[in-house]
Amino acid sequence: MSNEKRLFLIVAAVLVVGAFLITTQMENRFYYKAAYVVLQYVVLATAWNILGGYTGYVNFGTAAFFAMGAYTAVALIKTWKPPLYVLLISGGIVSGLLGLGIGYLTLRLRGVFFSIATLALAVVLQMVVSNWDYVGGGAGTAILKPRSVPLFSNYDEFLFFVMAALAVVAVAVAWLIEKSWVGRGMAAIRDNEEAAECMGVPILKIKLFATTVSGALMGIAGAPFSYFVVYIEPTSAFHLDYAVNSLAMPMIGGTTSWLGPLVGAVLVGTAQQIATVTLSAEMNLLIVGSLLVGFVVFAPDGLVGLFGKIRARLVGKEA
Amino acid sequence: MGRIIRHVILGFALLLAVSIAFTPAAHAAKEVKIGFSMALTGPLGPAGKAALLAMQIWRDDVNAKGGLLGRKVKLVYYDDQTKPANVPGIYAKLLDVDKVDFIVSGYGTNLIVPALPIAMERGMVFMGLFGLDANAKFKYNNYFQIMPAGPDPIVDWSRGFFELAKKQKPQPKTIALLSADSEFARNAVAGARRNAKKYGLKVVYDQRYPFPGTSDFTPILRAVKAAKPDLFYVGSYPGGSVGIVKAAHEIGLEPKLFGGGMVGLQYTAIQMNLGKLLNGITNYWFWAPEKTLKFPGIEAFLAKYQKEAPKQKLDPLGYYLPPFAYAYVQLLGNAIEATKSFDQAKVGAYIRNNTHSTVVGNVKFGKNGEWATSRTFQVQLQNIKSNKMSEFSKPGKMIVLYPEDFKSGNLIYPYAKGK
Amino acid sequence: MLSIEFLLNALVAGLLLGGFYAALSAGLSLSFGLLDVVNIAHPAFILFGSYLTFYANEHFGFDPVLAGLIFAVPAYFVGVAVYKIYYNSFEKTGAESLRGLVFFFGLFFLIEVILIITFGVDYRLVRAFYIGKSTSIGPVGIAYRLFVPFLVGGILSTVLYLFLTKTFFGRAIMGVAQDSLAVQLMGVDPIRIKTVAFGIGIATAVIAGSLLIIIGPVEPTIGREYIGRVFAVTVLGGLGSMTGTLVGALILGVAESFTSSFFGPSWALAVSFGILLICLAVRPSGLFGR
Amino acid sequence: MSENLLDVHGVTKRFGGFSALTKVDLHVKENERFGLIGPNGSGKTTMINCISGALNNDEGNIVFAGRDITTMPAYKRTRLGIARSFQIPKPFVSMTVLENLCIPLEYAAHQHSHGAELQGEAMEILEIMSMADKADVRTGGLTQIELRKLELARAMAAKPRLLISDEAMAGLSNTEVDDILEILVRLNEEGLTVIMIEHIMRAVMNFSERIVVLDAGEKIAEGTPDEIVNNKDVERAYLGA
Repeated sequence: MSNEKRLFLIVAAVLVVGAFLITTQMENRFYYKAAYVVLQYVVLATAWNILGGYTGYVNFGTAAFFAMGAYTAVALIKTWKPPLYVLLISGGIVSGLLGLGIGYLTLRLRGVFFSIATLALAVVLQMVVSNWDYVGGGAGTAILKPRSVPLFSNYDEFLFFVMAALAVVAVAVAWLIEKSWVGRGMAAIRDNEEAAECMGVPILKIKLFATTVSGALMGIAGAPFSYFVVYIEPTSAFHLDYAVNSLAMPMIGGTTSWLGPLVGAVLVGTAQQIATVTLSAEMNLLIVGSLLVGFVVFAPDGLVGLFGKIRARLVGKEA
Repeated sequence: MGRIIRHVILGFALLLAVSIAFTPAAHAAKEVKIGFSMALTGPLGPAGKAALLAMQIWRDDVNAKGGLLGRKVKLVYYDDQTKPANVPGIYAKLLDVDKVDFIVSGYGTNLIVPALPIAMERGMVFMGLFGLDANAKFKYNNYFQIMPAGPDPIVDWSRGFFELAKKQKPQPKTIALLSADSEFARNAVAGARRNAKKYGLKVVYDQRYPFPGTSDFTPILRAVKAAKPDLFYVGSYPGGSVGIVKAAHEIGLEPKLFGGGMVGLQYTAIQMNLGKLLNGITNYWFWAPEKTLKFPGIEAFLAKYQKEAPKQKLDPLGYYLPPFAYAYVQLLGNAIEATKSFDQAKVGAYIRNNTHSTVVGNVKFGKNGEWATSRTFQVQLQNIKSNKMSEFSKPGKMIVLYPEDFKSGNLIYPYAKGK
Repeated sequence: MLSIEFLLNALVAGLLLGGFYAALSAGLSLSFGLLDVVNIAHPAFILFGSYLTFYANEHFGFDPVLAGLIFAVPAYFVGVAVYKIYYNSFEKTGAESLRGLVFFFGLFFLIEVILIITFGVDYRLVRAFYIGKSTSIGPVGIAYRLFVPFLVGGILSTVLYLFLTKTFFGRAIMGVAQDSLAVQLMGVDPIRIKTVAFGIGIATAVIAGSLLIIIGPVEPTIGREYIGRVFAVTVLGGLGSMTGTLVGALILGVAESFTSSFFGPSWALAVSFGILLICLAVRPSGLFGR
Repeated sequence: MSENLLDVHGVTKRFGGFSALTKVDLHVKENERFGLIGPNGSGKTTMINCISGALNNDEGNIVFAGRDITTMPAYKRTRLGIARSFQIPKPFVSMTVLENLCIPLEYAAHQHSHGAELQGEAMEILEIMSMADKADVRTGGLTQIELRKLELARAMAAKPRLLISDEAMAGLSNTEVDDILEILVRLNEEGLTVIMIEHIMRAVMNFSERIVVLDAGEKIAEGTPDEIVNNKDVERAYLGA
C-alpha cells in the first residue's frame, strides 16, 4: 500500500471516529439533522460524479436510485424490521442492480439519449411505486423508527453517525477508483469513448462498473431516508431536488476529482440548510440554480479548478 | 495530498464556526414562543401562506389583550417548502436552537407526520392542522387535530355524501370513484369505497389518475359516463378539480350526485373561473357564509383576514383553511389561559378533556386526537349566476346540507336539475 | 362498455390531445431534432408562455391564443440570446455534450424559480369565450377547449413544415442539420442559421404555452410533467422531421387516451415514458442519424 | 493462408438499406506494408472500423493471427495487436500528451500495470515522433499537425502487431510526410505490419508493397503500386469517367 493510500485511509478512519465522538459530546439535535442532510448529499454527489464526472454519462435519475434504496428499506421494514445495516446493504443491492441495468442502456444510448432515458426511468419507477400499495403507494406511509439504539443516546445521533460513515466510505470509494486503472479508463471514456475502446480500454465493463457503483451508493444513501423523515411518499422520495443537487454540487465543486463533489456538497448543502432557516425557499432555489448555470458557463472546472488556476497564477508570480 | 486533507479539515472547522455563529442568542425570557413549519412554497404554498396570515392575526389579537398569562406571543416559523424531508430538521431547530415553548404543525398530513415522533419524544403538546389520520400509527395522546373529519377520519370524511344519497328516491344503486394518485385524495376515496360497501352501492368504476401529470380528463370522464353511475365521488386536487368540472360539462356527464372530495372548489380564484359550472355540485366544505355557521368571532376574524389577504395575493375570501389555522392556535392559547400554566402535560390534559369554543365552533377531541364527532359539511353550490367574487361572499350559494344541525337549505336532486 | 361510440370518442379525444402535443413538441423538434441542441428546458419555456398568456388575459382581457402569438415575438429574441450564450460557452469550444445539457437543466430550474417568485405557486387559469363549450358531430363530442389547441397545433406544424421545405431560409436550416460544412461553402453562416432556428423554437414554445393554459390550470412546476412527453414525441417521430413530430404526437395522444379509457388513467403517464424508453432502447442506431 | 496476419473474408456492412461494403476480401501478410485506397465514400473507413471492432460486420468473417475476431469487442482486438489512428483526431482532451499515451500503454500493451516505467516508455515514443517537448501539454494546446502525430503515437503505444493508419498525413507538409513515412518504415523493419489509408498518392505509392482499391464498397483492384497505377478500373473510379 502506498503512503498516499495509507494516509487517506487513516484520515477516513479518524473522521468516522470523530463523528462518533461528536455524538457523545453534543446534544443539540438540529445540527445532527442538518448535518445528516448535508452528508447525504456528499454521498449522492460523490456517487453521481463517479458516473457523470469521471465517466461522462449525465444521470438525471438520481432520485430514482435514491428512492429505490429508500423503498427497498420500507418494504423490508414492513415485513420483518431488520437492523439498519441490512437495510443499507439491501438498498445498495437493489439500486446497484438498477444501475447495472441502465449500464446496459449505454450500449445503445450515449450522451443526451442516455440522460433522457434516466429521466424517463425516474418517472416510470415513481409511477410503479405510486401504484404499489404494500409500501404505501401514492398515499405514503408512516414508518416508526426504533426507540433506542446501543451506544447512542438517541436515534437521530445514530443516523447522523451512519451517514457520516457512509459519506467517508463514498468519498474513499471515489478516491480509490480515481487513483486506479479503472478511474483512468473512465477518464478516457469520458474524453472519447471510441478512441478509448481502440486503445484497449474495456469500455462496457468499466461503464457497467461505474453505473453499478454509482447506483449502489445512491441506494445506500436512500436506505435510512424513511427513518429520517418518518413518513415516506413517492413525491418526496423521488423529488427532483435530488437530481438537481447531486448534479449541481459536483458541477460547482468540480467534476474531475473526488474533492469536487465533496466541496460542492458541503458548501451548497450547508448553504441550503442555513437558507432554509433564514432566507425564503424561493431565494434558496434561485441561488442553487444561478450557481449551477453560472459555474457551467463561466467556471467549467468548478471551485477545485478555480482554486487550481488561482494557485498556479500565484506560484507563477513568485517564480 | 496531506495538504488537501488539511484544507478539507480546515473547511469543516470553518463551516462549524459559521453555523454556530448563526445560532441565535438565548431567548428573551418574556415571550411565549410558538414554533412551527409551514409550507410557504411548493404545492401547498398558497394555502400555507393563508394559514400563516390567520395565525399572525391570532397572535395580534392575543397580544392586544396582553398576551398569554402576561407574556407576549411570538411565532417562530420556517418554510418547509412542502417537503417532508425538511420537517425533522426544522422541528429540531425549533426545539433545540430556538427553544420554543410550544409547537404546532404545518399544513397537511405529509408535513405533520414527520414532526409527530419529535413531539412524542419531547412530550410536547402538538396541534395538527389538517392531518388525515396522521396519528393512527403513533397514537400519541397529546396530539390534537383541528380538521373536523371525525373519530374515524377516513370513513367519516365522506359519510355526509352517502347519507344524502340514501335519502333520495329512488335510492341510488351504483357509484363511480375517481381519485388523484396522492395522499389526501386516495384516502378520501378509500373512505368512500368503504362507505359505498356499507350503504350497499355497487362500484361500477374505480380508478386513479396520475397527479400531477394529467393534462386532459375527457377520456377518463367518458369512461365514467359509459359506466352510467348514479353517484360520482371524486377525490382531486385543485388543478384536477377544474379539469374534471370542465370536462364533465363538455361531455354532458350527469350523475345524480357529483362531487364529494374535490379540493379547490372552495378556493375563490377557482370559483371565479368556474362560475356557473359549479352549480349542482355537492362537495365537502369547511365553512360558508351561511346563517347556520355564524360561530363566535368568525366574522371579526374574516374581516381582518380579508383586509390583509389581497395585499399578499392570498385567497381573498379565505373560507377554507384560514379559520381553522386561527382556531388551532386559538384553542392552544385558550388552554394555556385556562390551566394558567405552560406545562405541556397540564395543557394537553385540559385540551383532551374539555370542549373548546373556537371561531370554527365547539371542538371536542376523541380518539387519536381527532374530533370526537364528525362535522365535515356537505355543501351544494346553487344559484351561481356569474364569475364575480361577490357571488361567493353572499349566503344562499353554498347550501349546507349535512350534518342536520347546521343545515341551511335543501338538496336539488338530481345533479342535472341543479346545473 | 365497449361501444363504437365510446371507441370513436376515445380516438377523437386522443387526436385532439395529439394536436396539442404537436404544438408542444414542434420547437423541440427544431432545436433538438435538427440542430442537436438538447434544449431540455423547452417545457419550462412553454410554461413561461403560459404565464405570459395568463398575465395578458387576466389584466388586459387578451384572448389566450392571440396573447401567445404576440409574446412569440419577444420570445424569439430570448431564444436568440439563449442560443448565443449556449454557442459561446459550449458549442464553440466543443464541450456541448455534457455541460450544455447541464446548462439547460439549470435553465429549466431557473425559469421555474423565476415563475414562482413572480407569479406565486398558485394555480393560474385563463378565460376565453370558447372554454367550457362543446359541440358534437354525430356521436362524437368535441370540446372547444381541446379543439382550439388541436387546431393551432396543426397549423403550427404545417407552417413550420412549409417554412422548412419551401423557403430558402428553411432549407438552409435543413442544410445545416445535414452538413454544416456544405452550407458554409454555399456562403451561409451556419451559426446565424442555428441562432434563427433556435429563436423560432422558443417562439413556438411560447405559443404552445398559451395552448397549455387553455386546456387546464398551470402551476410553476407543471413543466416537469411534459419533459417526457415532448422528448417522446420528438424521438418517436424521428429526429428532424416535422411530419414525424406531428405523427408522433398524434400516436402519443391516442395512446394516452386509449390507456385512460380502457385500462385506467393511472398508467396513462407511463405510456409516454414507456414509449420513450422503448424507442431509445430498441430502435436501432438509425434513430440517431438523420 | 496461415502466413497471413489478417484475413478478411467476404465482409459486408450495411447501414439501413445502404451497403457500405459488399463481400470484400483482404489478405495482409505478416510484416507487410499494405495500402488501402479509394475515392471518398468508397468504404475505406468502414473497412477499418470493421477490422478494429468499432463496427460489427453483417456478413463474412475476420481472422487475425489465426484467431477469428469477427465478434470480438474492439478493446480485445487492440490487446491482440490491432491498433489504429483516427482520421479525425480523437484525443483524450482532459489529459496531457504523455497521459494520452499512457492509456494504450496501460490497457493494451501491459494490461493494468501503471507507474514510472510506463511514462518512460511513453517518452520514448514521443521522442521517436519528435514530440517530447509537448509531453506535459494538454491536447487543447496542440496544432492540427501535432494532433495527427499524437494519433499515430498513441496507436504505437498500444504496441501493436498491426498498425492501421487512417489518413495520418492529411494536411502535413512534404517534409513532415517524409518524417512520418520514415518512422513507419523503421517500425516496419522492426517487424510491424502496416495498413495505410491515404489520399496522398506519393506517400502511399512509395510506402506500400501491395495495394487494394475500394470503390462504392467493392474491391475493384489489387496489386503492386505499378499495377494499380496502370489499372483502367482504378483510373475510371478516380476520374469518374
